[in-house]
This record gives sequence, C-alpha cells and structure tokens, in this order.
Amino acid sequence: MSDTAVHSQEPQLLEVSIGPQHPSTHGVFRMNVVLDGETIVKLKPVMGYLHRNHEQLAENMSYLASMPYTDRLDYICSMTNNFAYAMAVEKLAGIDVPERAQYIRVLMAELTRLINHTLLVGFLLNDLGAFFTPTLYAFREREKILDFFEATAGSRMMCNYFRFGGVKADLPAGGMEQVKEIVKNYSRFLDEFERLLTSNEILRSRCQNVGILSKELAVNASITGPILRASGVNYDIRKVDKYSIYDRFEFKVPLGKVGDVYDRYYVRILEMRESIKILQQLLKQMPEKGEILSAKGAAAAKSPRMWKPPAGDAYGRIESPKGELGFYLVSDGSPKPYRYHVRPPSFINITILEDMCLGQKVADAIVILGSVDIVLGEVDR
Amino acid sequence: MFGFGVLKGMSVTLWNFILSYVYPKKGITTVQYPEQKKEVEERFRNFPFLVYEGAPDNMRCVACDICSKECPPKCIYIIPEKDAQGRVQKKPATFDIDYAICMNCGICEEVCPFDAIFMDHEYELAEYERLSSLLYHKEDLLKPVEHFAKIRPTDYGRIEATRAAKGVKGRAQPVAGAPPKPAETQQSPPATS
Amino acid sequence: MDVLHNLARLGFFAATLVTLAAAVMVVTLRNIFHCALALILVLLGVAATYISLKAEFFAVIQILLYVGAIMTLVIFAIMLTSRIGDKTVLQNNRQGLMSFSLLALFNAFFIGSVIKTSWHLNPAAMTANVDAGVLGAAFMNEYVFPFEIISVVLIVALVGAIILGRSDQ
Amino acid sequence: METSESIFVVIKKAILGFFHGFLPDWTVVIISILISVTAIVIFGPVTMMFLTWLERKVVGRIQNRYGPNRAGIFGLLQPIADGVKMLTKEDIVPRAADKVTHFLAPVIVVIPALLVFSVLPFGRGMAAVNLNVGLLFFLAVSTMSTIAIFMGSWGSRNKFSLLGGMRAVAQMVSYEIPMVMSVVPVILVTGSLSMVSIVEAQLGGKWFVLTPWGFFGAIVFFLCGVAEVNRTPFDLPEGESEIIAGFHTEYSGMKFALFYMAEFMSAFAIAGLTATLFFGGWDGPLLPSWLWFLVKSYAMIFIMIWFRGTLPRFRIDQLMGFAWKLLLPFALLNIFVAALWQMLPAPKNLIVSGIAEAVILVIVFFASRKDSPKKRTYVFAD
Repeated sequence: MSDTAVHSQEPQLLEVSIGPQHPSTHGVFRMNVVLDGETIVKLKPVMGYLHRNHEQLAENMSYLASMPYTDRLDYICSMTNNFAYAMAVEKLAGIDVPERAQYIRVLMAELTRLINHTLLVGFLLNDLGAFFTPTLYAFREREKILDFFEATAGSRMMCNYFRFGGVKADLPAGGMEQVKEIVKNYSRFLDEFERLLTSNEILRSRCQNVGILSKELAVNASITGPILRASGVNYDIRKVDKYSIYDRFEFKVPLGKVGDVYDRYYVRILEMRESIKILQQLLKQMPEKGEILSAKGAAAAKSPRMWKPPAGDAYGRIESPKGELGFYLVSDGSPKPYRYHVRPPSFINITILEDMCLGQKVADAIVILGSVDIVLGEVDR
Repeated sequence: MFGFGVLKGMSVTLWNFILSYVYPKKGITTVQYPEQKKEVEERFRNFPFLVYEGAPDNMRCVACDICSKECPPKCIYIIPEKDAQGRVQKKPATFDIDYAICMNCGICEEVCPFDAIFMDHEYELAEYERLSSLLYHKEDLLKPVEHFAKIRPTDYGRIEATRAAKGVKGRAQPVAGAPPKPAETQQSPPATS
Repeated sequence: MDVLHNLARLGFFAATLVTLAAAVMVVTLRNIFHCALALILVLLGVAATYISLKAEFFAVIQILLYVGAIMTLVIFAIMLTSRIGDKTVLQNNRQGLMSFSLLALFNAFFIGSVIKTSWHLNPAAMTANVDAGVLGAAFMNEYVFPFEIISVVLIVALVGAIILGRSDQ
Repeated sequence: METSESIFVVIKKAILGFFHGFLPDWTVVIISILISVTAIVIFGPVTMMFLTWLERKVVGRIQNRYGPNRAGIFGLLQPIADGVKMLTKEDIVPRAADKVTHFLAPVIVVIPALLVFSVLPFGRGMAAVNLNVGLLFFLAVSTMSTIAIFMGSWGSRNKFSLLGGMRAVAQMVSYEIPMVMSVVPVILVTGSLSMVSIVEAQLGGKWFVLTPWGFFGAIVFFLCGVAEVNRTPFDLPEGESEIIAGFHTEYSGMKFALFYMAEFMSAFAIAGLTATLFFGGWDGPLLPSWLWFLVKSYAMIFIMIWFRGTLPRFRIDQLMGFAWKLLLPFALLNIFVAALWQMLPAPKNLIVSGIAEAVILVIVFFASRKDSPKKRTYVFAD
C-alpha cells in the first residue's frame, strides 16, 4: 500500500479503492474511498498513473515539436490544446495571426467544444448507468465533426493542426459545406439529445442537489470552465480576455444557480447551443480567401529546430471546453523552451472532488467525477 | 408527474430503433469494417513513406537528416551512404522508421526540403510481433511518386508545381545544384542538435 | 401406485433427515454466515416436509416468509454487524456434555409422551382441502379479533423499530 | 389449428401412451414428470440464449448499430459462440474466497429461476404443475435467488461484491412488498391462487389489463418485477459503473454464465407472469395458445430491453423511495379499487373504479410533486 492509501479507523467503515482499473474512472484514476454503508466519509484521489513527462519532454525539443504532444494532453479536444499552445508561443515571439486563420481557429475551437460537451454528457450518462445509448448517440454526431477534422487536419483525434501564426493548411475543397451541414444539423441533434435526457426524471433525481459546489469554494480552488459557471460565477475567458476574434461574436455565458451535477450537465448543453450560435455567425463572417499562415510563422514551421524566439516569458490561455487551459513558456533565446508549464483545467478541477463527494453515496461519487469532466491524459500529463 | 420525461426519452430510443429498420442509411452508423471500409480523406495521414521516381534507386531523399532531427519522438534513423573513399553521398544507406514509435504527427513531411517523405494512407498494419516487424527499413518505406499522386492528388499537384518552379526535376542530378529555397538559409544541419 | 406412495414417504424421510442434519450444522459450524445458510436449509427442509404432508400453502408461506424475508434479514444483519461474518466462532463450551445429557433426558421424556398419547384424529379434517380461500375467510370471520390483535402488535413493533433505528437524533 | 394448438400436449400424451403399453403405471407417472422437467430444463437455457441475442440486437438497433451479425444468419449463433467462450475461460476463484459458498452460489441461483417455470401456464393445459398456490409458489421461489446472490457476494470476499450483495438484498426485500400487493387485486377478482384459473378467468379477451385496476396493477407489477430481476433502471446490484459488476465481480467463465443465465431466465419468468396475470396469458384469437403466450412474454421482454436501452440507473435511496413511497401506496389503493370493481354490478363498476383510479392518480401526483425533481432556470450573462 502506498502512503496515499486511506486507513480507516473505525471497524464499521469500509475502505474501498475505486480504480485504477474501474469501468468509470475515465482512465487510470484511483479514488480511495472510505464508506459508511454507502455514504462516503473520506475520499482521496490518486493520480499519476498516466504521467508521461510532458513538460520535461517539451523542454528538450523545439517549440513546434511539442505541438503534436499537446494533442495528447486532452485527447478529446486536441484542437483547443493546439490553440492554447500556439497562443502562448505567438505571445512569446510576437507573431501575428492572419484574419482567415483566426476564423479557422475559432471554428475548430468551437467544434471541439461541441465534441467535448456532447461526449461528456454521453459519458456522464454512462456513469449514471445508462447502457451506452447516449454515448453512442454522442459518438454518432462526433463522428461527423471528426470527419471534418480528418479532411482538414489529416487526423481525427491527434490533429496537430495549429502552427505558430496560423494553421497548417486551409480548409479543403468542400470543407465549408461540410461545416455548414454540421452546424445546421447539430441543434436538431441537441433537441433529440435533450428529449432523451433532460426531462428524464431518473436523470434529474440522480443529478439534482448532488455534489453541490459553492461559489466561494469554486473560486477559492481556482476552478474554471463549465463547472465554475454551473456554480454561478460569470467567468469565461472568451469574454474576459476576448482573445483571438471572440469579440466579434454575439454570445452569452449560461450560468447555473445551484452548482450541482444537473447544473453542470445543463450548462454544458446551453454552452453547446451558444457555440452553435458562434459558429453560425462565424460562417457568415468568414472571409472567402486569405492567408492562413503569417510569414514569421511559416519560417518557424519550416525549420522548427532552428527557430529561436526572443528571450522572455509568456502565458497563453484559452477557454478550453474543460476550463482555463494555459501554457506558460520561458525562453532563454534558444530553440528549446527553458521552462514549459501547462495549466491543465482537468487537473485543477479534480482537486475539489473530495469536497463535493463527502456525505454523498458511492454511486454519486462516480457521477460527480463524471460531471467534473476529466481526461487523464491532461490530469497526469 | 413522475414518468412523462421517461416516456419522452423512450420515444426517442424507439424512434431510433424503428429508423434503423425502415431507413438504415440514417438509422445505422456502423461501417462493417472488413467488408466495408471508410474512405479516408485526402489529407489523412498515418505513417511516413519515402518517395522515389522511376526506379527505387532513384529516391528523392538526400540523407540530410533534417526529418530525423525534427521528429518529435525521434523514430527516424538515417545513415548516409558512403563511397569507396568514405565520402558521404547524398543518399541514405539506412533509412529506418520505427512505426511503433511514430506518432503520425506529419512534421517530417512538413520540414523535408526535398519533398522526399510523405504521410501514407495505409492503416492496416497490425503485426503479431512489435519489435522487429514494426521497424520499417528503406526497402519497405520506398514507394513510387505515382502512389503519392494517387492518394493525395491535390498535394501532389501543388508540390510538383513548386518543384517545377524551382527547377528541381527528380533526382537525376544531385540536388546541390538547385537554387536554395527562401527558408533554406536556416536549414544547413548544425553540428549539434 | 404403491411405489409412488412409497416414494412420497421416502421424500418425507429425506426431507426430515436433511432438516435434522442441517439443524446440527447450525449449531456446530464455526462460521456464523455458514450457520445462517444451514438455517435456511433447515427451513427449506421443513417446507419440503409440509409439501410431503400435502400442505402446499404452508410450504409456500414458509419459504416466502422464513427463507425470503426473515433469513434474508438475518444474513443482512450478519453482514452489517462489524464484519461478524468474517470471524470464525467456536460454538461449544465446557457445559456441552451436561446440556447434551439434559436435552437427551428431556427428549426421551417428550418422545415417550408423544408416543403414549392417543391422538384424537378427525377424519374430516384429514381429507379437507384447506386452501387459501378457506384460511382467508376464517381469518376475516371467526378469528378476526386475534388477527387484528396481531396486526396491532406488528405495527407497534414497526414503530418501535423505527424509533430505535433513529439513533442519531 | 387443433393440432398446432395442443401440439406439445399431444406429443407428451403420445410418448406416455407408448410407454404405457409395456411399463407399469408408476413408471409412466415418473416419465410424465421427467418429460415436463426436461422440457423446462431445455426451455430455460434456450430462452436465455435467445434473450442474450435479442437484447444485444435490440439495444444495438436502438443505438444505431447492427448488433451481433457475424455468427450465423442474423448472428443467431452468437449465443453459442459466447457459450463456447464461457466454457473455455479460466475459472478463477479468489484466494481469500470462501470456496464452498463461492462455488455453490452460481449453482443455487439457477434453481429458483428454473423452478418458477414449473407453474407458468405456457398454453392451454401446458402448465407443468397446476399448483393451487401457484402464484404464491412463484413469489416464494423467486425470493430464494436473493440467498444465492448473497452467498456469491459474501463468498467472493470482495468489497464491491459485498456492496452489490447488500444492495441486492435491500432492493429485493423492498420490492417484494409492492409486488405482492399489486398481485392481490388479481387474486381478489379471480378468487384463486392457481395460475391456470387466473388465465381461465380472463378468457375471451377479458384481460385484466383492460380494467382500470388491472392497468395500473400491471404497471406496478411489471416495474417491481423488473426490480426483482435486477434489470435497468433497477440494476443497482450489478451497476457496472459504480461497483464494477456487483455480486458477480469475482466470477468468471461458466460460473458467471450461470448468474447471467439465472438473470435472463428470471426476466423471462417475470415477463411471462405479467402476461399471465394481466394480459390474459395464453388467451387470444387465431394463433395457438402457446404462441400467444410467447408473443405476450416477448412483448414484455422487449419493454425490458427498451428500458435498458434508454434509462439511467436509480440511486439506492431513490430506489427505496420509489418502492415505499410510490409503488406501495399505489398498489394498496389499487386493491381498494379492485374491491370496488368486484363489488359493484357490471356496467357501474367500470365508471366507479375508473373515477377512483383517477382520484388516486391525482392524489399521487400531488403527493409526489414535492419529491419529484424540478425544472430549472438558467441565467445568461454577457
């Protein structure tokens, strides 16, 4: 037993280790839970099973070479990981991004948000005990977006699509039509999804008033993303930073009132609807043609090992589907970053797991974990 | 009242159940893999291959070692050919890619100044043994440029156009005579990596 | 049909034997969970005895109440009570011999009196088909008062259990 | 028509007649018993195999998939392939397990699942035993599976198994009560506990489900039945997302298959019982009686699978609340409505009991409003 194991004191308590090989820990994650009957009296998350040395690896290779590695952080939303990393490097080296590339970036980021939230709802329902139906409906729709990613970036999940100062390639012929089709059908799919789920009494009674996260705790624990907004804090980096071209779109930030699992579920559904609004505006505004990679960026992409940003540091952050995803880079003027740090939203959001789970049933802990939306690739890095 | 939401959800599943029979095109998303295969997109990238023109001996690669140094997981291993005097030739003697390590990022293709390495569409590469059978040697990697033209016609057209503009015609003559590209000033391989 | 009759008798004796054997197991097995399982076997054996005496209704009620409800709760209690199921308990002590001889004496006396008593057999009752309907009617007409008293007692027990169970307040 | 109607009865009689020629009487009785037993022992596992296929197929279609379609035509041989796989798997017994209990549990769990088939009337004259307490027998025997689940969960010395076992028992004890209560109206109206006479009381389309009390009684009974056999949305004892596989976490190979078999056979038994009690059993026009029984049972099975394809799982306290706060009062009031129905003369009773049922529904609606989850509103910030 490692030193992180929880030792129960009283004989009545049952000590259970949920994970790392457990059907619903979303990867190799372990929760050491002490149960009184089925009620949780203590919970300790154990992480690190999937640690891959991401930051140290990045400090030993060129800036661009860690771009494909960022795909593998949160492997569901590789596009937004690319986005945040590219932003950090652009800030560091002072690279501008051409107009059309900005639009493509936001397009990819919002499509990624759709993928992530749809999948999350599917997996959450799996944790709730539904027999894969919502998950497979989510996969069905995600497939269409992944097809578009494949046509554009060349890969379905590990896109490696963003470059410093733009993106790797322009949309393919017919790509625009593909996106328009996706955006047009997505809200119809969301309606179907909601008909299946939102009014379902079992889902509601399983989710409402479960795992309540108070506003104060959420802010103190530096929680970000939909979880924070479900607790009623109006903080969305797309609105706060107005990075990229998010100031050109009209969209709202849905906020929950209670901060329980149901709010976290529904805020995500509403965010998807807002994302669809952004995409609709974006498709109207997007310039037909244009540069997709600035000249400075092209130089960096053509010979990454030779490319040296000026010495200094930069922190680039975006509102990834899971929360604030930030990359902090320190450059000493060499082709490799001196310090490379990731602020992974999953990892920071998982820290409040015990606070949300105490006093709940063991079945709730699984659901709460599902509603936090972690990807172990990002938690353990 | 308890139950109507459940019934609503059940109507959705029933609808999908019926749809899968009456209109399988929309109601069923399965691709029955070994018989049916999904068309991969043109830009789909999986594992790299080497391009040759005409005969396998006439490969574009000049063993400049850029790809092997840029490769993030360092899965490419190159030894240039040497002539009898021990002088380095612009041709690889050994060109190995460990497909077990390669992570399909496509950076080798992007950085190659000689358009010699491209990402393939081949994805059925399952092997029973993972050490030697996934280590692809030069002979396994070499494919004709026509193969590239077939799988990625758009990219082929674009690349051939730029090559023609720069006056590079295959590799009948060593590329040393070709005018350097704009970015090539930075590309001379450094002594240290 | 004689053979069938004998087979039925054989069934009766087999059920009795199983019941007795399981009863011995209840008091001799070390693990309390195993004891509970043996007790279930006892109750099932009794139910089988009922069936061989053509009292299907009682047999079924026996299974429904004793096996289905009471023993389930007993096992539940065993599992909930500080892992008592994990322990092996030595069930006999030094007074075994004395209690055994006392019991044997009592049983000899008891069996002797059973054999010596001349039982008044009512032939009508032997052949009467007592099914659920007759029983129900009897409960609701003739024996309605004791039936209701039992109900009151049960409700008192229920309320008491709930009050005892609310220990945290 | 006539031969297809009673084909199984005729076959059995023919076999018996054949043996009657040269064997003594008592052997014929034993052979008759053996034939019935063999029929059930074959029917149970075959049903289970078919149900596994059916479930995977239906859930697959619900999820826009084909379901199994590789082994044989329509994948019908899939259960056999699964069986071969199960048989060849390693039989793992945890080191700390209580060997005897661990071994006995999967064996015992199958027994009640097979026993309950003996009182189900599969068709006209096709009940293996026409027990005059058939219904009670069914309920009593099906409670015994709890013991087996308990043995399995305790015997494997696994905390998840233990949690699953505790859940199973709490659930089964709770759902037994509304289940029995929802059956009482049927007994009240037919005045018999025998399955055969319950079906006979419904002959000619007078199915109980068409009466006000029968309709709601059927719903309550079916829901309790689904809970009894641990199927979604009441599959807490084996809730795979929470406690891995519940009481059969530590079972593999054929032992696991036996648990699986028991679950599916009891599911079919519950479906058959619902059909018998409320949907007229084997009663129906044109088709032979046994076919009607199968059609009705499979309709119930389809609903179970449909539940599985749609619904998430309850939590343990909600499960208890559902049984004690909703189903039990409802079942109790339903007895009252059935009594009204039985007491009043024919045309009046439909109206009166219909009104009574409606009043009960309204009461339940208002009573459950406090507990039932709310719709929420959300703020949209800029």
